[in-house]
Amino acid sequence: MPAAPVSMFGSSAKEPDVPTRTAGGGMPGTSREFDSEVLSVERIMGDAILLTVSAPPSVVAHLRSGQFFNIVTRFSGSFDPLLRRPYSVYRAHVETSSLTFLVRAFGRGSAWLAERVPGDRLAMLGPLGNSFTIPGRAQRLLMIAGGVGVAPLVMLSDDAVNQKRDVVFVMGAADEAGLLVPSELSSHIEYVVATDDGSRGHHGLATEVIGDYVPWADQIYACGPEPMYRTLRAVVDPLRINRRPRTQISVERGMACGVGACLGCVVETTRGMIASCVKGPVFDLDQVVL
Amino acid sequence: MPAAPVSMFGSSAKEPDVPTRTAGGGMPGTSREFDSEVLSVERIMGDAILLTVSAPPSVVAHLRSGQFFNIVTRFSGSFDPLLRRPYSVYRAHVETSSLTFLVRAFGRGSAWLAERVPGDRLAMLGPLGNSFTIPGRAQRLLMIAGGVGVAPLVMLSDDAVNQKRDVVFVMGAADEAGLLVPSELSSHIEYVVATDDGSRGHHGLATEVIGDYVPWADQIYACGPEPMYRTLRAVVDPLRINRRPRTQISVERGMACGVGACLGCVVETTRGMIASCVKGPVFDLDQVVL
Amino acid sequence: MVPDLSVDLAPNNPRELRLRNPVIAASGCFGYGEEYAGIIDVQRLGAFVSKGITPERRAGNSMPRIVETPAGMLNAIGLQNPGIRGFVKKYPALWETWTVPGIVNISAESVADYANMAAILDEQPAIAGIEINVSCPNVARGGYCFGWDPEMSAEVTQAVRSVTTLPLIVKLSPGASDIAAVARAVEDAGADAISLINTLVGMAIDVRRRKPLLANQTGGVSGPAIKPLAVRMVYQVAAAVRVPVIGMGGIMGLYDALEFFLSGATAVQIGTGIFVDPGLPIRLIDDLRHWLEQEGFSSIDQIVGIANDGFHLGAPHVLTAWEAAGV
Amino acid sequence: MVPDLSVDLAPNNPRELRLRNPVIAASGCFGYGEEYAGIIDVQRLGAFVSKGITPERRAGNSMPRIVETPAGMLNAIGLQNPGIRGFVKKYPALWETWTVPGIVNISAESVADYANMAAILDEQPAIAGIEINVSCPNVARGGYCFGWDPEMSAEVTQAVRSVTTLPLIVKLSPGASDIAAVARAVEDAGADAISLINTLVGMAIDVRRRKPLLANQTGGVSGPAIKPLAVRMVYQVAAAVRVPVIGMGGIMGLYDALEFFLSGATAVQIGTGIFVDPGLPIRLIDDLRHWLEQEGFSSIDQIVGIANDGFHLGAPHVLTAWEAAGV
Ligand SMILES: Cc1cc2nc3c(=O)[nH]c(=O)nc-3n(C[C@H](O)[C@H](O)[C@H](O)COP(=O)(O)OP(=O)(O)OC[C@H]3O[C@@H](n4cnc5c(N)ncnc54)[C@H](O)[C@@H]3O)c2cc1C
Ligand SMILES: Cc1cc2nc3c(=O)[nH]c(=O)nc-3n(C[C@H](O)[C@H](O)[C@H](O)COP(=O)(O)OP(=O)(O)OC[C@H]3O[C@@H](n4cnc5c(N)ncnc54)[C@H](O)[C@@H]3O)c2cc1C
Ligand SMILES: Cc1cc2nc3c(=O)[nH]c(=O)nc-3n(C[C@H](O)[C@H](O)[C@H](O)COP(=O)(O)O)c2cc1C
Ligand SMILES: Cc1cc2nc3c(=O)[nH]c(=O)nc-3n(C[C@H](O)[C@H](O)[C@H](O)COP(=O)(O)O)c2cc1C
Ligand code: FES
Ligand code: FES
Repeated sequence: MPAAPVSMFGSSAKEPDVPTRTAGGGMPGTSREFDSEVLSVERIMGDAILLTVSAPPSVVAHLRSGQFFNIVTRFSGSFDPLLRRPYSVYRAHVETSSLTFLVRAFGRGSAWLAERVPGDRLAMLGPLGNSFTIPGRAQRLLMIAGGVGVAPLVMLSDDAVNQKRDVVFVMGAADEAGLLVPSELSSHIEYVVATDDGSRGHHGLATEVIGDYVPWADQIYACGPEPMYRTLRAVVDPLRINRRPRTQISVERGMACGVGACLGCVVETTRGMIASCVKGPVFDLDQVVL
Repeated sequence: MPAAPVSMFGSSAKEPDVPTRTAGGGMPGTSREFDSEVLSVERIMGDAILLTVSAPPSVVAHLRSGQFFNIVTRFSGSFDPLLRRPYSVYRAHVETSSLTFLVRAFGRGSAWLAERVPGDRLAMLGPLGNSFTIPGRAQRLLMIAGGVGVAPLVMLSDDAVNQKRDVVFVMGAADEAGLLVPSELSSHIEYVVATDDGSRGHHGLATEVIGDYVPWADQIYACGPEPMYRTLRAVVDPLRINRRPRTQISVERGMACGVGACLGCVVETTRGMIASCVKGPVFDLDQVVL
Repeated sequence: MVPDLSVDLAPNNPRELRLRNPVIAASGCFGYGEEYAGIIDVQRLGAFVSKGITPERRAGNSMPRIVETPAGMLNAIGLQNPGIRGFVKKYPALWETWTVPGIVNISAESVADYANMAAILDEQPAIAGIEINVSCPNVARGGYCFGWDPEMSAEVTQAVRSVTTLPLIVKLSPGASDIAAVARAVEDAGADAISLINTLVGMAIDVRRRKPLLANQTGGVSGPAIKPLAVRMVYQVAAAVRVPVIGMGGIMGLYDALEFFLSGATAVQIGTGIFVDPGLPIRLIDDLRHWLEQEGFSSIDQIVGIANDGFHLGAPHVLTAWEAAGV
Repeated sequence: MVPDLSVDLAPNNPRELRLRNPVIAASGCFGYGEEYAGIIDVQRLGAFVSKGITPERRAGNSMPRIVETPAGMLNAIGLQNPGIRGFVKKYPALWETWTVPGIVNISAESVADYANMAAILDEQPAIAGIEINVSCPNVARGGYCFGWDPEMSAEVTQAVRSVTTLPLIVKLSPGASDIAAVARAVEDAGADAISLINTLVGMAIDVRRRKPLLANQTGGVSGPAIKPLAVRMVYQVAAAVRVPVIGMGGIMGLYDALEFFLSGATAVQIGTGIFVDPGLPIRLIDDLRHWLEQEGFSSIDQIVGIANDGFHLGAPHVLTAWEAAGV
């Protein structure tokens, strides 16, 4: 029934009389804030999804692997969960002006994303952060992915193959279902897998199978949980000669702003406390205090 | 990428390790709390929807017009908007064990409801409240609806027709689009309409066309915004003889609990401050201090 | 082995306040125990606390009395209640037929009134304990809230203590700048347990009508929005006193409740969460037992305060930075 | 006629603090003004406030520094900043090239340190004003927060006032039991304006690791969750002082901002809202102008405080009930 003139819900209401945009929507064109449309949602890696959304051509064209977007993960009439969630780009599609993210449905924000259907709108902020770099003289690239950490490395491996580099791609997951299907990677890539339960590939951690590849590699890339980086360091360091190969890692920090303003996402480095949303998320493993 | 072992979002997270139910879901069977499934969503009256949901047969069978349900209007991973919203039953369907609500998409909760699609789950609490009553000797019933206030009167009018009473149903809305289409009412009912802009029926308020029907009526029912009740009283009172006919109204109050525990929804009556969720929402107009 | 959920909220009191489990329905959110009877199994609760009772009966505030706020709500019910005499006429006899302990929450504007109510309750059957709500204006001190001041809170506690042997819980106001000082004061004055937090004073403006939304201007904020404040105060108070602490503020599920237990609460109360999700308190009892079992604990006592290693008094933007390499 | 959005935040100060519009980016949420440069048109803001500056440079707290809470967040950045000397080396020169006024937020642990910083700032170009953050522990008083006490807050204000003619905003701590008393004290001590609220001290427990989630144990709660508390305090303070009041706490859109203006704020600050929705402050300027026009106001001044007819000090469960027929 129609509200009494004095209604209880006034203060938390969205303003109905004034033209508004989606919560988190920005001025189109003037900024890295934009609204995008969900184009497809596909199950992958067990409990994860590949979420493909529209994006302005200028955004898609200049994107680099390792960059991420901060996405509003709630209904526009709600303020909870409040903060945007960062997601690395899994693939950028210039032809369709769209981006794909790999999202593991875990907590509140990712579960909300996993419920999206084509046609839904998402409020995006990005691209944010620095990116992986492929040094000119690095021909042999070793990539190590832990779980959904695989996301930015997929885009990086595409780039590497386009640049005719040799790629060995090692992925670890809890079980076979959690692995990326090989068809998602270029056929030019050597794909090595490890599972905690031994259901496919090496029975154990991804870091246990890389020993043979480290001396081969000119450059190492890794993305996964923080303990993986500590293990990685322990495995790689004794095999290095003149501190080569070097390792680029993408760190995960809780974020509020994504633009260097709040200093909530810092990483302790040899040069001090650095905002991972601007000077990261990609760091050289040698420079990070873990 | 997988969370670092120390992740920022822990405290507001749903507990992942323990079997949980939807926020607001209750023990099935033991209570008036139940989860229902959205069966259909249909546009009606311009910006409103008819939302049909499943309900236990025992609930549907004993439902009376004027009763309402408190519905959780948010994603289960969110605490905002926090409170359940009350919605009157528009129709109960014993054959399909389902209920229909008429929801005007206005603020945060109703907008969320309006976005539901078949298959979605809703957390319900109800039936709550008292109901309209049709006195045994009341043959001629006058019903007056303002906007979505039409909801409980539709169910009441169905009952009245089943009991072979004569019904005049007056509805007011802002414009023609906001009126209930006549096919939603039994063909045995005389349906009179008024619109603020004159686009259909009387040009003005519903209360302006009831003068002729008041002396005819044995009992009056009304549901609409609070100012309508004040006008109604002013129109009806001078036409009454021996304080007949009497008027039953359904009041709208902000609610927290819906069961008489918080005393947030009281109505000032001649007998004191009464919880409208238990002793209402239906009151005799003579007993309410407006 | 099934973990033991029982707790004693008044270990220093011979009359005891033993609960079968540490889940309590909070004052003002559970009526007098009968309102939720048709909806949940009230007898399974650890205990429930009555709506706040006052010396005289009260009609409460004008409407509107509640407003929704982000992840929370504001209420200004104004203590609508039948008064202490109306209360004792009806409820002790009813509660006597129940197995769940009923605790009476009392509010007053003077020390004498608190004591008078407690004296009346002391003689009643079936009253498991008294919870003193000190979030009330002290008329003798110009309306300054009892609960904001250690001495005034202690004075009320002592006065009540002197007239009853019933288990005595003092419910603190989050408006106190130094809530640990208030807690220590009421502990010294004879409180058997301390509960917190009551609601925080808030306001919402109706932009269309250009005045406060609540008829009473201000109201009390409750619900998930206040949880981080409540957890901090429970942690802080638990580090400061030896009597049992009962935590509340925004509990909506197992993990919320665990935050309070780990911070040092021996039991929890649920208020707003019951409105939103009536099944919550009963489900929480089961979930707690399940979680303790899964984590290898044999009783709830074993987790009380295990995340608490002392509280560092400090404002939000404290200058206690860990100095690293530079900026 | 296009409504006039300009405001003067220091009407008693010859140096003035005139803003083209009353929308200000809050301290700690906007870096030093350059961080959002590529994202929004920073120069359109009424003003911005710098991250809190301290006497010495600070590396801030260990991680984690932020946690999400229901409709809010907790932060314990620990004032990571280059120190007053590092600040003046870089930012005044940069700000001089901008049209948007920059206000410097300062934090310290002693009265002398506050004054020393203010004296340094007084000589800098392109500094529109100073905002004193009194939500800091006073080491001379055992870490008790400056902002919880009227006298200590006044002492800081007076010390700063005596060394600078710059417009002076004192930013109050919501931890004060009687925030109006603090407001009156700093007004008397020479504050040109008062801003509020800073964050409230909160905590979250990591249930899996069984300790506080933030490395710093406690943090400051901000965002929509605290809005009802902020609106109440702004209403209360605006009723108590004559200097301009700058309101903040959970502003996420036009109606939230209007709640503060109608309560008595001459300007508003936005903190957490910028993180979540960077376009918000600029959109708010447009939405405010549009709303004023639509409602027939010719300037923002006309709505300041129109919902405020005096504040009634009281706790949430006050005994001011309107006595009706009975219960
Ligand atoms: C730069 C950057 C890039 C990122 N890229 C991706 C990406 O490509 N794909 C992706 O799925 N995520 C990515 N993340 C993580 C993502 O931002 C979210 O943190 C994640 O989706 C969980 O958010 P939530 O809201 O679902 O969980 P919350 O509700 O915030 O967390 C709930 C609980 O789950 C725990 N938790 C959260 N995530 C995990 C997890 N994965 N494993 C185990 N426990 C967890 C938390 O500790 C918390 O206790 C990235 C993070 C950063 C900083
Ligand atoms: C017993 C009872 C039965 C009810 N039955 C129905 C029903 O059958 N159908 C139905 O649609 N609603 C019904 N309501 C109202 C319903 O509970 C909600 O209040 C309504 O849907 C608005 O909630 P919201 O979350 O969308 O708006 P909120 O976000 O809570 O409110 C937003 C703003 O809109 C205003 N507002 C809210 N609703 C209206 C309105 N209808 N007209 C003008 N302004 C409004 C409020 O004052 C507020 O300022 C009933 C209420 C009660 C107490
Ligand atoms: C509608 C309502 C009424 C309340 N009435 C009382 C009361 O009478 N006495 C009291 O001590 N606390 C009262 N409270 C406070 C609650 O008991 C509890 O302390 C507070 O709401 C925080 O817990 P929550 O977030 O779980 O609701 C009331 C709270 C609400 C929401
Ligand atoms: C990450 C963060 C850092 C902050 N740093 C400061 C600070 O250095 N000085 C200060 O006075 N206030 C600081 N604040 C408080 C804000 O300026 C503001 O008072 C508070 O967040 C409430 O507003 P909001 O809800 O809009 O965020 C900070 C807030 C946040 C969220
Ligand atoms: S997320 Fe704010 S500085 Fe990185
Ligand atoms: S809604 Fe709580 S008493 Fe009616």
